[in-house]
Amino acid sequence: MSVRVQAGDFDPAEVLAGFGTGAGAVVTFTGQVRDLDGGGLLRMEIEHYPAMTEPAIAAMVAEARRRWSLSDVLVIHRFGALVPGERIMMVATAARHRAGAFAAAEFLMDYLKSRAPFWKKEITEAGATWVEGKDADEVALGRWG
Amino acid sequence: MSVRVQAGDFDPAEVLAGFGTGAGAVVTFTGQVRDLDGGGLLRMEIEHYPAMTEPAIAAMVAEARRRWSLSDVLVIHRFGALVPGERIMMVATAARHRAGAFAAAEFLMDYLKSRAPFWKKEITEAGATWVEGKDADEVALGRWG
Amino acid sequence: MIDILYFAWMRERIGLPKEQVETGAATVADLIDELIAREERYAVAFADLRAIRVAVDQVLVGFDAPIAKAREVAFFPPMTGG
Amino acid sequence: MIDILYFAWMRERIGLPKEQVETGAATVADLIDELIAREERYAVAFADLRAIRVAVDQVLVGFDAPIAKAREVAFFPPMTGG
Repeated sequence: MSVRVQAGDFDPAEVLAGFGTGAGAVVTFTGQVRDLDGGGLLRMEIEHYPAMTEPAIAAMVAEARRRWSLSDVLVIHRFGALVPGERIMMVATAARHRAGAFAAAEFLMDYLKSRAPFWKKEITEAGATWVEGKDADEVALGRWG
Repeated sequence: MSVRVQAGDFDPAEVLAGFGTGAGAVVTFTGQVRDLDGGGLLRMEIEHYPAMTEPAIAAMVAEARRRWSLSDVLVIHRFGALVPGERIMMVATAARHRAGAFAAAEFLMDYLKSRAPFWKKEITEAGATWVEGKDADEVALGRWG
Repeated sequence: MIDILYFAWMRERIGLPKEQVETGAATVADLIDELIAREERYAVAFADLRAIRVAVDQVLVGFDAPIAKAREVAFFPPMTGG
Repeated sequence: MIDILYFAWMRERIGLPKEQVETGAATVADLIDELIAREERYAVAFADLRAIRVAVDQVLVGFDAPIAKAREVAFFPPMTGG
């Protein structure tokens, strides 16, 4: 199990070296900074709550391990200023079969979206806007009971 | 869109270079040869139906693109003799949001499992056994209507 | 003339990966009946149709599919990809 | 003495990321009432509690959570990770 919260970029190949050895199924999710619909995103600034971030994510990972039999889990999340196209975060899960690996990765993403202490701000020429939590994200959480 | 059916191994970092540029969400699934529960798997031999394999997978990818808005899709599947730990196949999907990327990757996996013309044979000291299709795989297909 | 292909344990039971046959069969089911009538190994291989899948010209079909214009019929067990 | 932390637009509206306060508040809700009574900017920042989340000692809690033994209370808008 590995949780990393960092400002710098990461190399997926490097952080996944040796990940999921012996497992039948490995799922990864990578989140990337997407430009606004009409373009014009200069950068995204991600703020977090340092004392809480890693423990909160570790608790989510522990819950995922209780629900599914996982041989490996990795969560990396960046903070600071990122430009469009940059990687924001990655979740990786390894299990014997695909169902557990997929379910655990989706579970972790749903929790990271609205329960990990990160806040995103979008900076354009026109100014700065805090990204609002989506109702859809709360609905997504609901499916895990 | 890219579908590759090949005997040789592939480097995930290499095949994913430039994949999902501009997308918010990238999901990958990697299938690996897993040893038998009690150990002893010498190798897995994967047979396929060359004239049908790529068209069948391409049709699955086209159907996934009809159902979800995907900016990129990649399917790689190997055939031939593989030893435990080796990569068998990979599916990658890229979309604006995570829901579409996850759903499309799971859809493609479910179809590849029981509708792409591959057959696996497990070779041990004791002999060779054809892997049987699982009822659970047919059930998984059912959820896509 | 039609090409018949066999994969996985169908190939092993029939003893060859491919053969050409002269047939007037209208459907896959008719073709199977003709094959079963030919030799014991076909009867054995086609004993349980629930365990067999068929593709006509590389497309999965049911046993009632027509083959009058087909060039290639393939028989195999349920697929195990992924 | 208790540390109060603010993140995202809560931090911007309050005008600081952290402060120490002397309080006898029993719950988070009581603490918020005390803050609102202090200055207009607190009243503005805490105007709509539905848009605010709170963590006591780095654990998400409800507004009725006790803080008698807490060392750190953090206020912030709904999280947007991932």
